[in-house]
Amino acid sequence: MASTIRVRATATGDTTEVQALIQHPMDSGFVKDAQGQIIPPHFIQQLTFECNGKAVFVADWGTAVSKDPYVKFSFKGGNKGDDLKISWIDNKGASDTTTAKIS
Amino acid sequence: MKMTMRLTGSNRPIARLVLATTLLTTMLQITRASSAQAAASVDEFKAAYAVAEAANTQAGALRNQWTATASTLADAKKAADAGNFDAAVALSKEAEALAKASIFQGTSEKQAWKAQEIR
Amino acid sequence: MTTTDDEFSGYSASRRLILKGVGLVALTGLGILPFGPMPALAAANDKWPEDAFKQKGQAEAIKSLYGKTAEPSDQVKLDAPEIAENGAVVPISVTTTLTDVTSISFLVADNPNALAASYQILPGTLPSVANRLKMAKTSNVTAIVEAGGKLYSATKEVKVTVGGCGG
Amino acid sequence: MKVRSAISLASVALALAALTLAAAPPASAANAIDPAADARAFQKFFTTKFPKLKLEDFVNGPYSLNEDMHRQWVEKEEFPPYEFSLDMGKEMFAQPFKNGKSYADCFANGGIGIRQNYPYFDDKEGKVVTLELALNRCRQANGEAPFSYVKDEMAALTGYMAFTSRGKPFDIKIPNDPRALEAFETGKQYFYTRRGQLNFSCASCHVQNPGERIRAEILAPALGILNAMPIYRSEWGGMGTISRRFITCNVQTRGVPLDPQSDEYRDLEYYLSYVSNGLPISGPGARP
Repeated sequence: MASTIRVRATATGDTTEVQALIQHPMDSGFVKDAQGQIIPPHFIQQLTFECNGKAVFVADWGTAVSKDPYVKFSFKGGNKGDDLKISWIDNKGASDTTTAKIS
Repeated sequence: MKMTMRLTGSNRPIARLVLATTLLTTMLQITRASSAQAAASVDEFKAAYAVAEAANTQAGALRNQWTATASTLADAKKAADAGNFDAAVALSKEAEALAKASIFQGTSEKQAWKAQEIR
Repeated sequence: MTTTDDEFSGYSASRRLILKGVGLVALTGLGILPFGPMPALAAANDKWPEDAFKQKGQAEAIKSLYGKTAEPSDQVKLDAPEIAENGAVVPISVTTTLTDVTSISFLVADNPNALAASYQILPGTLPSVANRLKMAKTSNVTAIVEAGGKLYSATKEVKVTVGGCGG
Repeated sequence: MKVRSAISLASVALALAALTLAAAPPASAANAIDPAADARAFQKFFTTKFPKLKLEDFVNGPYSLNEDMHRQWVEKEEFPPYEFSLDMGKEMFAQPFKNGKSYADCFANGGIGIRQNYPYFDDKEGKVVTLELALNRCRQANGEAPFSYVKDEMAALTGYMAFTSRGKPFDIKIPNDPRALEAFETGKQYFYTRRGQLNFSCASCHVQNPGERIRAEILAPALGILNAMPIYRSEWGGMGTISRRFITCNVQTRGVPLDPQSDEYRDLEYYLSYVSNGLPISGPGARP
């Protein structure tokens, strides 16, 4: 199975710009399905970015983050070729991790 | 009336079209509605329903059925199942009116579409 | 992930064709462990702020999250569309000239729960975040920037004509 | 329907008059089928209506017509929501069937970079063949069950194939075969025919009112509308094929949609693709 995480990380000078897209339903718990049953909330709670083992950015998310969530940020100190590790965990305990190289 | 589409002012040509069809449909319903009186029977319902269904089939042959026709037919059946034949007959006639309007549209558009063409 | 540099350069090339000027970047994926045992979240030294996300109102959510109130600041630049094309996906970003920023949060006042997202800005990370949020209806969107232990905010109304409750 | 008694006969007469008036065909209707002339007139109509846009801008639909939306789109395209579907399509395309053959065996050039040639007129069948249809026929010829025309797998496959054709101009051919010309004409008729309880044709929205809002949505111009297919629609919260788009349009006018890939839909796709000849493929796309 393909990863649920897509990342692009680019270093320009001493700044690395990171964009990530994650495949996740982000069900809010306010929506009913075709049978009129409430779809229980199912959403990513925490998303973490680590560069060379050091945390650079942590996202705490609620149900109002869009389906297949997207986030963009930048940090200083990353270099081309460095490892960027991305992990998420959702409210049901599911998780995924990937490591990308900064380009 | 089931017209819930909201239109902004800039869509007046569309709004006019909607109005025109709505009125047309309504007119067909007026003529039909007035003939349903007194307590209706199962047979009356069956007859009215068959007529409506036949009209809808004819619209289908023109590839031009309306969603409201199908849902009104379904409502008619539901009313009949509940023993409410007055409502069932009225709904059947409404469905027939809708089907007839869609036939009218489908027939007139066989030529009328050319007026919209970009040339 | 089975991607190679090759196809990703193909990606950016073709996309540039369509989207002039939006430069895109290649990445190389390494190994992944889909749904494996959760590795220790080294950075997650703070727990997910459950109480703040549970609050209905904006003021309550901010109070729960930070224990203080925010003051508007023109040093907080909130970027959001005037009219969201669809409430399910509203691109919202914030950037600030404030220094010593430790966190950035987004709140949608009229959502069932006001707090949408909260980001920890760790040392070395720039105080600028873009994300996509759901909006149930037209509402004020507020960005909170925590800088030097104080809270600063910017607010903008986003009109929503197609609600984002459908997913 | 409770207001029926409130409608006066006079307004009914007016309504009928409006319909009849609109129905009057122009006097100069030439009857020869001339697709090339139709395409020229079609493209000229849109470039005249939106003089600031270049021809290739039209493939970006409503995003070309509204600045605020264009900005949201550029932002979205930085990491587009169809990305996962595209990856899935690529994976599926490479996956061999149980018999060892694959999609590549069914298409010219192994299926890569050929999206712009679909739909085409198949002279053996005497009908239009769309890419969606060709994909399912490929599956069936190799002993696989066909996919739903409106669901994720079909969108993923066509999305990937469109992606390999990005930037290539639509190159739809209409052979000098009366059946092909007839298919083009039928497609054109379907496009301009008002249907459904709302009495809308495809053209009512996508020719006469592109750039305007209907409910919350900004209507896309018909020119280039298929170049971006399949699309991820925020409204759908997922991907949709050309079949899905046609069905949705019918339903929105309160008409009962046809079956996916019925003859009229195939002809409609043929017509709409042909009049967008020369505009680049941009699919998969993202739309509100």
